[in-house]
Amino acid sequence: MARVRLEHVTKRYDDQGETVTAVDDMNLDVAHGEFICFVGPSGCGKSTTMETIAGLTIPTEGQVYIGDREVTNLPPKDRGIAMVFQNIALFPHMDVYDNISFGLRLRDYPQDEIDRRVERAADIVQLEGMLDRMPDEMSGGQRQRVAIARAIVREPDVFLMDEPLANLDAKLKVHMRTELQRLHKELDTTIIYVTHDQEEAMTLSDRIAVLNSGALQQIDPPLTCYNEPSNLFVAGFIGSPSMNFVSGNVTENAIETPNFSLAFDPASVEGVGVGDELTVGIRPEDIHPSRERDEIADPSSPISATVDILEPMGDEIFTYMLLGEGETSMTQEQTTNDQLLMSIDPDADIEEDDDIEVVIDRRNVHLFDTASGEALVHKLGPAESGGGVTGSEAESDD
Amino acid sequence: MARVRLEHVTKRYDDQGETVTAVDDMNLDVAHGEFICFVGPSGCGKSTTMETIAGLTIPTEGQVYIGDREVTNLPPKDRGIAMVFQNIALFPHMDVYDNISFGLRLRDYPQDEIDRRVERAADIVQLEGMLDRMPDEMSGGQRQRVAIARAIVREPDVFLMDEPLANLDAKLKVHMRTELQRLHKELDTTIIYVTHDQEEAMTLSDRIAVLNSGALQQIDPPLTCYNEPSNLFVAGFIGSPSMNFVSGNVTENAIETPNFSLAFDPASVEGVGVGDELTVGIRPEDIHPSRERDEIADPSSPISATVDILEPMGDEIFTYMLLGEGETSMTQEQTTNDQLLMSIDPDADIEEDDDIEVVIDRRNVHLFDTASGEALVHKLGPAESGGGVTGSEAESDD
Amino acid sequence: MSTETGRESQRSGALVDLMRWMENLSDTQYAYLLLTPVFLLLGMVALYPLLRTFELSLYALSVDLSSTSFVGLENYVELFTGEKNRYLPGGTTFLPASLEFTSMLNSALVVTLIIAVVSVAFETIIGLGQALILDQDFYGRRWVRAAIIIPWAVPIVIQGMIFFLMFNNNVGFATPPLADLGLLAPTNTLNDTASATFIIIVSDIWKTSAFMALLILAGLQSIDRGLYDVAKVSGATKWQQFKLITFPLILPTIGVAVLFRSVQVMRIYGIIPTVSSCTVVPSLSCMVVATFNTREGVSAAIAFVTAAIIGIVVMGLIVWQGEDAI
Amino acid sequence: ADFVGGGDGGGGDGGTGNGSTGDGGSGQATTVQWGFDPVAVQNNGDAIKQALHDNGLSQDIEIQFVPRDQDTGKARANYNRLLSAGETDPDMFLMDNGWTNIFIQRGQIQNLTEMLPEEMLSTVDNEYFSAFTDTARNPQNGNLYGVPVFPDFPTMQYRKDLANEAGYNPDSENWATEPMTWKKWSNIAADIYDNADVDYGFTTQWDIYVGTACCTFNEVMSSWGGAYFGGRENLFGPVGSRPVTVNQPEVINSLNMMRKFVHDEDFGGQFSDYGGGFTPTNILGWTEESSRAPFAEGNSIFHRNWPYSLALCGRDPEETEEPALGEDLGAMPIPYAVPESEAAQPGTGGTTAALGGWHMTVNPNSGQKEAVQQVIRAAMNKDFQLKLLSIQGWLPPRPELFNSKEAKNVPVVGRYMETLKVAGENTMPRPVTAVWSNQTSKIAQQANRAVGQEVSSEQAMQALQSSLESTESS
Amino acid sequence: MATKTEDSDGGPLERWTQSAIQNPERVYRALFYAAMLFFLVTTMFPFYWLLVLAVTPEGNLLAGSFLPAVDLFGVSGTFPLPVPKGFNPGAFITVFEQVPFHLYMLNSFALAITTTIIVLFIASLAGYVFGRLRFPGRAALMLGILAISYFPPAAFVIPLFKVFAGNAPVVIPFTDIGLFTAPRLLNTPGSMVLPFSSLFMPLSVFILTTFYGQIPDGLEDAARVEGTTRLGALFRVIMPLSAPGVATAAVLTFIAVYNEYFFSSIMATSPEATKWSPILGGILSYQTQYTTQYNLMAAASIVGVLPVVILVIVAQERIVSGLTSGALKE
Ligand SMILES: Nc1ncnc2c1ncn2[C@@H]1O[C@H](COP(=O)(O)OP(=O)(O)OP(=O)(O)O)[C@@H](O)[C@H]1O
Ligand SMILES: Nc1ncnc2c1ncn2[C@@H]1O[C@H](COP(=O)(O)OP(=O)(O)OP(=O)(O)O)[C@@H](O)[C@H]1O
Ligand SMILES: [Mg+2]
Ligand SMILES: [Mg+2]
Repeated sequence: MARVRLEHVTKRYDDQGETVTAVDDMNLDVAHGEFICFVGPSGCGKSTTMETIAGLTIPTEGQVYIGDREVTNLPPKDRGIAMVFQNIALFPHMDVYDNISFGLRLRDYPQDEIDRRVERAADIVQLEGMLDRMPDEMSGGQRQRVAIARAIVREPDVFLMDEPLANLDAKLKVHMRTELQRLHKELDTTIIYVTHDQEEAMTLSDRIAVLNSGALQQIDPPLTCYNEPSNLFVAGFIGSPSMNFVSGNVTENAIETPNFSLAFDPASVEGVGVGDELTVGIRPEDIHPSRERDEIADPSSPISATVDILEPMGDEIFTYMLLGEGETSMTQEQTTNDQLLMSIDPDADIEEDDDIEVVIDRRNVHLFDTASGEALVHKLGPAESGGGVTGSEAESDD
Repeated sequence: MARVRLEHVTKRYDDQGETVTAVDDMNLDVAHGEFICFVGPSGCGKSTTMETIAGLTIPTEGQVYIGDREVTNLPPKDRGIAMVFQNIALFPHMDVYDNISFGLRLRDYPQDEIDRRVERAADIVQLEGMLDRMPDEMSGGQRQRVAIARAIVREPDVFLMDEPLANLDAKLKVHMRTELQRLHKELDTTIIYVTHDQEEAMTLSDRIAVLNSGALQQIDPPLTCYNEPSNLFVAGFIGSPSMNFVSGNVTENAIETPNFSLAFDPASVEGVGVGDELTVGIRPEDIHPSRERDEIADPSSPISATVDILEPMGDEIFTYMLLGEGETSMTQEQTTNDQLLMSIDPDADIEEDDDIEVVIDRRNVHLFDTASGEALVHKLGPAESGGGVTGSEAESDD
Repeated sequence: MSTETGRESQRSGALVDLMRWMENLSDTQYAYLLLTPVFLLLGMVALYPLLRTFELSLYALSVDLSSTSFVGLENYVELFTGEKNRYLPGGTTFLPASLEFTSMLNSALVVTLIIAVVSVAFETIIGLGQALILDQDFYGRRWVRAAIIIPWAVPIVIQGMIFFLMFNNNVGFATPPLADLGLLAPTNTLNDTASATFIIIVSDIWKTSAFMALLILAGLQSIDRGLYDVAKVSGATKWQQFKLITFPLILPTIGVAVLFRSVQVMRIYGIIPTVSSCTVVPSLSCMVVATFNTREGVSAAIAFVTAAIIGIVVMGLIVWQGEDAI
Repeated sequence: ADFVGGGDGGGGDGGTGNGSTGDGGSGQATTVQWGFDPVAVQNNGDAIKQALHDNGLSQDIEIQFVPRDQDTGKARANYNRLLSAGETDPDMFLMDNGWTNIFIQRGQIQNLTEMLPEEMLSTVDNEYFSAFTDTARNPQNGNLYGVPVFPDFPTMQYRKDLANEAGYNPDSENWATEPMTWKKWSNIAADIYDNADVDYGFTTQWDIYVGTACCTFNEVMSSWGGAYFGGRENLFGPVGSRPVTVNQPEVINSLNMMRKFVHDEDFGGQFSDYGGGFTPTNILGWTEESSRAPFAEGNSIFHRNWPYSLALCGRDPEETEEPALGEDLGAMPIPYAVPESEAAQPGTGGTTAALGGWHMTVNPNSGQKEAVQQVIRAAMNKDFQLKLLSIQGWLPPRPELFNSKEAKNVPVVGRYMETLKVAGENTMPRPVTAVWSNQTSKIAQQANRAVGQEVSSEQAMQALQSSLESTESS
Repeated sequence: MATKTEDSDGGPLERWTQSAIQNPERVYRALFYAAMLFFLVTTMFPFYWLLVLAVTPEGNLLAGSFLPAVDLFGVSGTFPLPVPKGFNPGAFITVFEQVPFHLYMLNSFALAITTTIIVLFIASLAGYVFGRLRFPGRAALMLGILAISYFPPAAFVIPLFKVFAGNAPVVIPFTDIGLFTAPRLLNTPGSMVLPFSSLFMPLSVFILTTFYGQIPDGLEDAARVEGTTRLGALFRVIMPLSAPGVATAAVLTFIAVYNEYFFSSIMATSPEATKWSPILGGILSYQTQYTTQYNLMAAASIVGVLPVVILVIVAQERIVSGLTSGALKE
């Protein structure tokens, strides 16, 4: 019913002669009842795509379908959508009640139905008792909640939400998340959702759509995006802290990086030959101190490193390590070939400047074609012959 | 020099007869060069406090000091502050360059100095090449970056930042975080920062100030807030997912909760007597499957539970468990006495509906006075006599 | 010491002190400080002459015009009792002599109110329509905008000439068709109170709708376009967008426009003698001017009464529009 | 006070800095400022100045004309303001006889009886149109406040060619100097109207404006022996104790006659032997120019207007782009209904020409009355007056000059001097008093309503009677 | 075949209606153009009439109809639109020959610009105060300012004239106590700009109050934190953001002063360009005692209106649409 499809949608802006391509040949098919999250760097075209679906922007090229109808040129009001705007945009001359009930009043709902729904929505966003405030008398988060209530009260076929929880605290966010999921189930609607909060994207969505520079990079269930990113961009973008990237060269039986090597059989992967340059991607939680290697099904050989910085986060500690003679760098921003970031339990007793040995969980090592960025492999086969000290050969599971 | 002090600051709004107390007798002392994060639920008075420091709001009562001066009634421009606003507040009639350089031009900086600084700031926020865009031609995140650039270009004594990174994606956020830390060091400024992102608060701040309903709850270094929350509110607010709270009664040698009991010597804590009602707080990462109990220095006796829901987050899995005959509840929103949330590694092989046994890390069990909410204990002493199956007695470390 | 604070102190001391002193004032003090220029100007150039004129209204001229005497409020009293009607042009009375149609049309007060109500009503509607059109994007908009504003730029004397000649009985072409419709008297049109009032109202609407349009247009252009996005997505039709977003948001501007048009039109004068005459269409301002050269006291009294009547109408408008109109 | 060099410096108080005060002794030129007609200034300003010097004005005295507002009402207001603010400039004014009296009553202008030498005063007394001069006197004591510059009186103008075509012979019947009765005139008008291809038989001014009260209605009423305030002796007062005599048969008859002309009403046979129906209702909205336009185009037979109309319409059509009649233009005195002897109100009856015109008056604050007096003296010179007639078309204020050869040689207007002289000898000034300006609009409105058939003449005059009485009472 | 006939039967109107029902946008568009045309015709027609008057030779003005009789194929009638009787574009030149009309225009320009600047500045301060500050007495003061405009201009003129004449001291009202003698301002721009400023002020104060009041506080806050004073924020942020309102207030004031005559005809003691008589003084000088040169008045007013039209076209460049769009994330 409320399937949403974009076909070759492109949107360009003219900015004083220069053309900005906000959305670039986007193809997307959202099934009825699906919950899709758009993620991507700031300015990558998420909001513009939403606007195209809402009908607020007419795409330069391409078609938009909602349900069975082409709606490319249909006005927003006939599309059966509700939207939460990134800029919130409350009506300054209406109090909270009027803001929330706006869409219902337009449709001449009976007064008691309006009251009932507004009350319920206000309840969901925890704004009871504020219904007669004016927007300029509220805090940033409260305003955002009004904007959410204004959308959910409508119970449309398709929800478009552009960073609806950006201004809420963690606790409220969790609450709202649950409420959104409940709504999604109850109303059986399609939800398209923009967020930059990975946790949100992970917990809420059926599929995540990763955008970059206006182009769709990958659209898959959250764990697939996490575990099997289709290219370097997605791999680096999904997951926080970000994946470690180290460049390496393929030899006969290993991948040699400047500071360590991983056993690898080039023949096992199509299109990879000896001498190729690859990028090796390892998530921080897939690096473990050597003493835990027994718990890992398929550990790499130990790699020695120096602890550079410890960043305790409460439930985990980010450990920045230097390999070889790497320079100190206090950021996790861009790990170079000489740096690795490892995430460990808070009770592990590691201190800054310790020299330690770590192992990598080979089952979660990703290889990318450095040139094209395409993912080649998301898991190294069992190490047949180790470079350096080789760990025990474990069978590959699943 | 740029020490910031609030003394008994109170701010009330009159809202159609009702009085809203946005800030309630706030006392705060931020040392020169300190980086303080304000956290707290939406509407708790964070922005209002910032505005009081900035001079945009004159407090109803109390004084504000910056450096050695009382500035309570001083206009904002004479306070040596720069601010990033929660609502961004770009000047819509100026392009990005003019927005960023606004404060410098007001102060008649030489043109080349302005150019240099603007360029640098634009570089930091990654807005190179957008200097001649107008605000309404930019994405939400881009606007927010302009707002940040506008503040940092000024190099003031005190930075006030109200959710400056709310609209940025994870990657950029990490980048900005690093840059802010660098700036903080370089400029030797005091930074007061509002965020609802715990990771941000944890990584950036020297101390975290937790606010609720306009009142300061705790102000301490991040890990102290995390590990030794001073009351129920802070305990529940800091940490995501939130701490599990279970109500319990003190018996002679244990705390009895509806579904399990923890060995406890009432005499070891002042002010606790047999029969008292307490609230037990346990963080999700301090609950472990029984098979890991060996790795824990001081585990509790095993507790049997049923796995209700698994929420995979990529690098961890949130496991919602039901104790006793607890009803199914698909939320992590408000754990009841019958629910526990445990955070486990993604490779643990637990399925929904499994019956499992878990243990609690006694070193991280918090006890709160249910009535007042005050924290009593952040760590249970070694269990002398177990209720039910008793684990091995470990020595208390530290 | 950051660079900023360093720079601050380089500025000239006195100016900085002044600025600081200003910034530290409370809202109320600051408000009154900023209002000083307004009140200085208004006090000098408006309040002082008004007081003097009021003083004048307390005096009466002797019959032979050679001397004046203090009479207190007599001028005002006699204005309302009808004794001053003899100084008004033609058969004009100040208040209507009776409730008959003809004597209503002889009353300066009634005629003024009729002109005011009809003109302002039509101007508001037309001005709103024009503003809505000008707010659209279309090719050649700037020319249409200029065209719609032109009438406002025409001096009143010329406006009067245009309409006078249109209805003039030598060359005017507009009387016969409108007389056929029963809107105008077919002969002696410009000396017929009803017809002349009609023509004056039409010409006033022609000229001052642009005033309304300009103001309302400015109001329209100050609306955040983002709100329309929200409204569109919420399902608002164009009409609903207008009714629920546009209209309430330009209401303050319309309020100002209506307020000032009402005030202006209640002082209508210049167009009357050019199109017809103050004898035929007696407006309040006409009465002021008609007595201005001979009976200063009466003239001053009428001026103050006119102001009071306008004040009453304005209060009415404000109450009607709600408190925040001010 | 000098405006030329010093800008606005000095101005009123003392003006010692300008060095232009005093009486222009020691070779220093004195400048006399004279508020003057703007068109005359524009067209003939230098010529008029030269004429003054030619007529004995010392070269030490420089004239500076200050053009007044075009609109006589505005000019009056302007002078009123200047004088009551104690302005010293201009030194002298040209004032409309319609409102000079008000300035006299208010004591705002210089009493010339006190200022001018006896010899000049007696010239005015003896040689000028006395009715016209009276409008510059204080009616209470007869003191002179203004010296007439030029009078203005209307004539009945007509198409001589059409009259000839219809079989009349104006020249031999002496229409130019022999006033005829309205009855005769109306029959002639109706007759010519029936025979000619013109739209209008008679065009005059009957709008609601001051001209109807002061002039057109006043003429018709007077020619019927009626008056506003009981005859000529009450023209200038005393306000309050003179009778109001508009609700009288003679006045009502005069209005009914106008209705006959316009609507061909008979009034029970009273006007059955009058011609009628040749006058358009347009006169109800006409003032001088709008009524003259059709006449100048040749679209009307008779036309009542001031001498300027003679000057314009009498131009040779070959020599002007504007419509003109040339030698086809004839003029006659305004017709009458009852002779003076039978007039109900004293001093009325017979042919009557309303009296317009302008006087020169002196600013009492002027610091150079000596020089002003010299200017007046020069301006009273006959040659100067004739010069004004020829360059500006302004009639001389002395009846004797109407017969002069010089006057008759003036192009166009010269042809009609005979008629103008008759008119000038039968003028009826407007009753200018302190309340006159309150009365004009009331008179004009009722006259207009009556002729417009909105009310009967009786009703109109009854209403006028009571409103005039209320303006007369104190 | 059948369908085809039906189609052609329907005719263009029906087809249009059909498509209009399917596509209401087209109806909107049609209505829009219809309304626009209506407004254009009604506002431009009197102006066209003015043009007709201007090019009609003076002598033809008051005689004969402007609606020419037309005789087309035996059907005679009057042409429904007035057309010039004769053609004399020379009027546009004559206006400058007869009086120095350009000087009058310059006077009006100078007066209007000066007044507009003064009014905008002072009214901006007041608009800021009334629009953005809450303080006791606010409503009363606003009403007080508004009350100035209740009075017919005649109520100001006599005392002002006396003051500006500078002949007698300014006295305390209701007494004879003289205070000081004002400098003589008659016949100078000062005597006109001062009363204009105060009489046209109330409108601008109200307009600016409305517009300034609508600028979100957040932007002023941002400016102040960036280092402006409150006044600085007014002139650097609030005023530019209210550009549509400011421009409108400016245009209204400018045009009003440009066409003002009541005060200027009095403060210039005679209607001469050298005494700062404004454009209307020039236009009215085409009236003489008995004649009115309507054609010259028409031509002069067209010439006089043109600069204003140009001004409006230029000014509207400044009236940029929707400036506050995206100002705040609310
Ligand atoms: N002008 C006002 N009138 C009335 N109440 C107000 C006004 N401004 C703020 N408040 C109230 O004051 C309280 C504190 O607001 P504040 O903006 O400081 O919250 P906050 O902590 O910044 O919240 P958030 O995280 O949602 O931005 C809120 O409850 C808000 O509703
Ligand atoms: N009106 C416009 N003119 C020119 N460029 C524009 C305009 N609107 C948007 N853009 C550009 O289009 C690109 C996509 O913008 P969009 O708002 O879709 O980004 P986004 O993905 O929502 O980013 P964010 O997460 O920062 O909100 C951006 O680079 C932006 O600068
Ligand atoms: Mg966006
Ligand atoms: Mg806030």
